[in-house]
Amino acid sequence: MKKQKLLRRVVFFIMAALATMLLAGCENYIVLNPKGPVAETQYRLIIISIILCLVVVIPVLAMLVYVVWRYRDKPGNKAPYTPEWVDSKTLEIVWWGIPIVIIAILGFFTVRDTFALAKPQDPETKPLTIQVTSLDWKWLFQYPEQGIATVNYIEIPTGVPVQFVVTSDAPMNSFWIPQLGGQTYTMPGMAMGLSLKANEPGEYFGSGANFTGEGFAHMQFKVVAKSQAEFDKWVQSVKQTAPALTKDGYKELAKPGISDKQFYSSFPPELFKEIVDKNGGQYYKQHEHHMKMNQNTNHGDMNHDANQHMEHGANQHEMSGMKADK
Amino acid sequence: MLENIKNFASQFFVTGDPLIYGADVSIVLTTLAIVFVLTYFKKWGWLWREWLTTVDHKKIGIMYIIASLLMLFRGGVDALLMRIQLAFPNMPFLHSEHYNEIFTTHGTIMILFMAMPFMFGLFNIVVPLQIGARDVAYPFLNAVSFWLFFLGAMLFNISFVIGGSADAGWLSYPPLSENQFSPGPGQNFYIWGIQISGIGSLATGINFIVTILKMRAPGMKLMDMPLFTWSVMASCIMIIFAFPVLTVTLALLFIDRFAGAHFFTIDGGGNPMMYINLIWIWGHPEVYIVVLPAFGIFSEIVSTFSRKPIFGYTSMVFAMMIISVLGYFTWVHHFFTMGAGANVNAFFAVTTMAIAIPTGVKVFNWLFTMFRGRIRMEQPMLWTIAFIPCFLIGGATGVMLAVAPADYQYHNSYFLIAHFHQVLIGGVVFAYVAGLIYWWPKMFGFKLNDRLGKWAFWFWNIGFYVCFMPQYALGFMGMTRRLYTYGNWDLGWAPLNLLSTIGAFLMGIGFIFQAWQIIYSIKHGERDVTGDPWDGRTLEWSIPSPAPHYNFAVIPHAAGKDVWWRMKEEMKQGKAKQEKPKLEPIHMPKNSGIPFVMAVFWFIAGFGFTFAPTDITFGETKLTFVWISMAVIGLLGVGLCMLARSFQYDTDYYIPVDEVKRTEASLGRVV
Amino acid sequence: MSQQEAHGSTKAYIIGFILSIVLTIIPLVLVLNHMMSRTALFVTIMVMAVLQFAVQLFFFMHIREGEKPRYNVMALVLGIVFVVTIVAGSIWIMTFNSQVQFA
Amino acid sequence: MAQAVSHHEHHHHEDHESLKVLGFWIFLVTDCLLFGTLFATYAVLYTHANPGQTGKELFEVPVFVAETFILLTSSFTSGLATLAMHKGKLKSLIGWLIVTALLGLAFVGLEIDEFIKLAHEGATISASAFLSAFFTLVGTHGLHVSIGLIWMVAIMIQLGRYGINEVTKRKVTIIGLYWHFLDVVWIFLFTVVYLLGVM
Ligand code: HEA
Ligand code: HEA
Ligand SMILES: [Cu+2]
Repeated sequence: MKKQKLLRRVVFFIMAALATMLLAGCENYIVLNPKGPVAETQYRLIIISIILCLVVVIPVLAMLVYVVWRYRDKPGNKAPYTPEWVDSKTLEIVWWGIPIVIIAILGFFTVRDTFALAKPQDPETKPLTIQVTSLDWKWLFQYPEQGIATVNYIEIPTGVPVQFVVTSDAPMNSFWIPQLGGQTYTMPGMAMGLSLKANEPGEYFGSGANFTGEGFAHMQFKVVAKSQAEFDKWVQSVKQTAPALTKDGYKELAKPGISDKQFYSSFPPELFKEIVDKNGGQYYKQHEHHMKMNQNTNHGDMNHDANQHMEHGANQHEMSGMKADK
Repeated sequence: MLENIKNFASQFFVTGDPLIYGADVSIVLTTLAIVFVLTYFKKWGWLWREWLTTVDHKKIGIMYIIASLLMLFRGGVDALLMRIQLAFPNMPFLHSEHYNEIFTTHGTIMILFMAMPFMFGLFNIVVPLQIGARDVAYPFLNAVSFWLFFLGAMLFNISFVIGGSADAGWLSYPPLSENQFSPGPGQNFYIWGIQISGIGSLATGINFIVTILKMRAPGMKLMDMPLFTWSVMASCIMIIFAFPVLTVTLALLFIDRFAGAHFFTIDGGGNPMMYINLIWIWGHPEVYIVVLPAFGIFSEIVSTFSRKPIFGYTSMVFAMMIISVLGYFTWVHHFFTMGAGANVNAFFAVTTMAIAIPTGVKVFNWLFTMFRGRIRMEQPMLWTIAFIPCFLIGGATGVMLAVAPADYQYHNSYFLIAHFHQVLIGGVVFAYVAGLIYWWPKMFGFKLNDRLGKWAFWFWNIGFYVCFMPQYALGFMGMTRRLYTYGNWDLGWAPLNLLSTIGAFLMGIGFIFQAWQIIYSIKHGERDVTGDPWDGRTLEWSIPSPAPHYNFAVIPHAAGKDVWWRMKEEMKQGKAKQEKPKLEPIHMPKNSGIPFVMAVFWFIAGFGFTFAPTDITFGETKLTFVWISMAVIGLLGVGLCMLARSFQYDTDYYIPVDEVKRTEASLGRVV
Repeated sequence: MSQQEAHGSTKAYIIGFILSIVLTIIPLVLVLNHMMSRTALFVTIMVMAVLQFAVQLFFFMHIREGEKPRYNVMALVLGIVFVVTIVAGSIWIMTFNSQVQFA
Repeated sequence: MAQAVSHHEHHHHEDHESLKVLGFWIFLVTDCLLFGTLFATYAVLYTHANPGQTGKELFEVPVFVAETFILLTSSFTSGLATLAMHKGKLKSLIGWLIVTALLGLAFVGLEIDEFIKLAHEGATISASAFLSAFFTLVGTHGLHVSIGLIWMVAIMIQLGRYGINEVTKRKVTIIGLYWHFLDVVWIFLFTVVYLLGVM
């Protein structure tokens, strides 16, 4: 039929266009172009899962084409027709079995890496800590050890593990730098950790990945990785040239609105802890003792406990010590 | 005074956008036109008697489907608007707020007001016919369900012109959806629209479980049931266990907004993450709720059009039951990145992947049903054959998402968007369309046009791949969802987005073909005089098309699988003993206006509650009191309707034998 | 009469009532007098609650009766499984803390 | 013929009524899920209380103990009502239902009183997450009981009008189930909210 030929041609054309577009500009596929150990682990998992899926998908597709072609209902089709054949123990065992095996393999890798990534990147090296706060609609980054702060811009030394401590002073967002590693939610009242590392110098794209309202699309930021020396120089220059972030300055910054890159030579030292506390941080205490119903009813005590832990968490110089007791 | 009215109107109605004014005008015009037509042709009584008060499952099913097709249109227009914006991100086409409203309504409408009612429509039309019943277990409740859905959906939809729509995403995560960040009625419309229709869904779940367990024709064992009926069972099991959670979750969010409680706020000790946890306890089962019946539909179609019984029936049933229970244990995969710990993530990653096992079994069984069969490429079969590769790939990307650490890179990116559209469109939409075409003759007595249907099919299919394959690539390029513009980095997203938009429009053309197909076929459709146009296998094909309102003049004895097919075989071999069955008066439920009235009261209550937490004023006076009274009146009305029903004892009647005889004769059957 | 038997007897109701009273008083006394360690107490009173649930089911709601197959029992069992999943699952998932942690 | 129809009808009715009981059971299971979700929320949020406003400080032992015994007794009396019904004793059926409803009313009254007192102490639903969860969980149960009361009255009127027949029998059975179910829920409230609260 003519129409079908036309259709087929259209399909072909579209497929070809698709293929060229997909393949053009490979460096744009940032998720598939990892620059840090976390992203690399995740990349490996992605590849493993793709392969394992293809192991099923391709044969099934091939089978589908074959079956549909072979057994189509046209006069004179000599293929066998067995309307009574409705069951086969062996076959069924085979196709309960195949997915089970594949899922077992994939499950193994998944579990292994889930636990692996839950541990910090090389624990021997002292990490650089950056406190991340997602605001409406911008990112605030504080460098507690260096005493500087930035907005929508991060600079890090290469080869050094970076301990991001993330929270939010606005609706929940998600902190994502695809080339360094996957994201984590920034949640009000919580300070969650994300340990990343850049293997080589470069500029990496970062963004918020969880919708927070009107200005969400503008919550992108740049991550620049350079050598330790250059990083130190940058810190110095920020310290010397940039203004200080005051409490009032923070209030101003936290108001809804979008923002450009900004730099601050200092910030109120307790700011991060205050943000976490103000948004309910004091309520989330339970660490070691899990939240079993029988364990805590003494609420007065509990709050005290929580505050203590928050202080502990906020005391950034103890970060590595804290990890040890985790 | 005038000033006050103006002021009120500007708070109450959505203003300031040509799009909205256009919608206002078209809504008013459409309403007027409908009122005029009904009045002119004196159809009000007919509408009331035949439709608004009906408890006939087939009519209710038809109303469900009409409503859901309208919602598909609305959701589709939303989608096209989004795609236009994304193709030209720097064009001031949609502002951020609009875009946010649109994806929120798109997602909500497509899943809750398109997929769910479409599914219920098919349940209603098919299940009683397939199991040889005269109606569902609770016909009255069935009507209640429908009207709750319908008025819930309407409540949600009017937010477009009154008050403003929700804009916090289709699952409205707090704290964004709390008063602090989303004041105004939009979120309340969302809550009440879904809440009201959700109660209806829950009732439908109960209704069909009891129907299937208790109303089967004599002889039909559970393991003889057609697979569609089984899939309805599996889906309803998930409904009754998942929807109460939704009810509670939305209620808690509303209590936060209305009474200043602190469930999910960031102050007062509220825990927004708990909402995320709860909503997914419902949300994940929800996607299986809509896909399980899709599996059922494909099972029916594959077997009919391959002229072979379904391969591995027992496995198919077990696979569905496993999915329906296991589907309840995977919800955390939607928030792996919340950081609940390696134990939690590992556990839920594995349970999620495990779903691939029973699903895979189904795929293989479909393939082997076709294997050594005789495949007729009729419309329903085409959609089925297109479904398999589409769902296969969509499912495989789902398995990729389930790899928890890798999900840290996919989460909330376009990779995810592509995954779920692939399973939702390739799985759910394709299935429902296939089912609609397949059972259309049973509903209306004529077939849908083949040529137009095939055009629609090709446009949908090609459009689908063109639209969503590039989105996987966009995900790998770091494009996150819910962006109305790309921001200031050029990461090469533009060409793929443009391509994707083109694909969306191809699907749109497909939809136009479908609309055309229906209209054309109403005029020129091929009449189905046999009642069995596809050479079917199950009981629904044994009765005339369209089915008489009592369905079966005589309830058949239905032992074994594929009953109708075997009856036909026997007839062919002349073995069937044509002993005339004795007709008896048929017991049927009476129509009732209560479901409709009750749903209207729910609507009133929902509307009142929607505006109660807002501070809309009339001059100096806050209107809160007015809204609350409205809510109270609505709830009282609902209560009174229930009481009124409780006091009704005369709720059913008998169709005399003569009338049955007459009806059967007019449908060309001798009894 | 057999019909009466099928719906329980006055005696059964009274036994059920007494059991439920006893099962209420025991945990109450235990709690008010802090008779055990917290964990033991917690476990004990939960067990009492479950036993009471069983009493209501068997003595009052006649769960054992009714035509077979007992779909209502199956639904109930599945429902309880899911309730436990929701409660235990939520507690487990929400246990994560505000401290820096690696996840 | 007429005879055949009436026989048929009778049969049909019985079927129909047992059908409704099964549906109601399933409804109760969904209600279990509803309460389960509220319990889960309570369990996650109950430590999020303001100092001085914890269960230990707010709950009054005599009040919730009284509530518990009242509800337990009403569950028993509603059982007696069902029993009377199966014996065909209309009067005692209605009598026991009245007793049950009065007990239910007393329960609801106590609970409202409790809530008002709490509110006066500043412990309102908007005071903290713990109190939000508390009021919602306990209040939902109270709402269920209140609805049950109205419904029970409606059934009593119907019993007065039509006596004991297949339909009213089914209705009494169903409200009995409902009432026992609410008792079960209360037992868990009593244990998880109140006992653990004061522990
Ligand atoms: C009908 C709807 C539907 C269906 C059927 C599915 C099916 C599946 N989904 Fe999907 N999903 C959604 C709708 C659906 N999903 C939606 C709407 C969202 C996003 C919501 C939002 O955030 O807004 C989502 C999100 C989503 C996520 C969250 C991602 C994130 O937010 O980061 C995950 C993660 O695990 C996931 C996984 C899966 C899996 C494993 C399946 C499996 O059931 C698939 C199983 C099927 C197959 C695998 C194919 C056939 C099998 C074989 C032939 C056997 C052999 C195969 C292998 C061994 C690979 N889905
Ligand atoms: C069953 C569910 C379902 C279905 C069928 C669809 C169908 C489609 N969806 Fe949707 N989608 C969701 C469920 C669904 N979607 C959900 C749950 C979300 C998440 C929402 C959220 O983030 O909160 C989402 C989000 C979503 C996004 C992401 C938005 C974002 O994050 O920024 C996009 C973008 O491309 C999209 C596109 C489409 C397209 C092109 C279709 C097409 O299939 C539509 C086909 C088109 C038609 C049927 C149109 C018919 C109309 C005409 C032909 C009339 C033409 C007239 C005029 C233009 C005036 N969808
Ligand atoms: Cu899911």
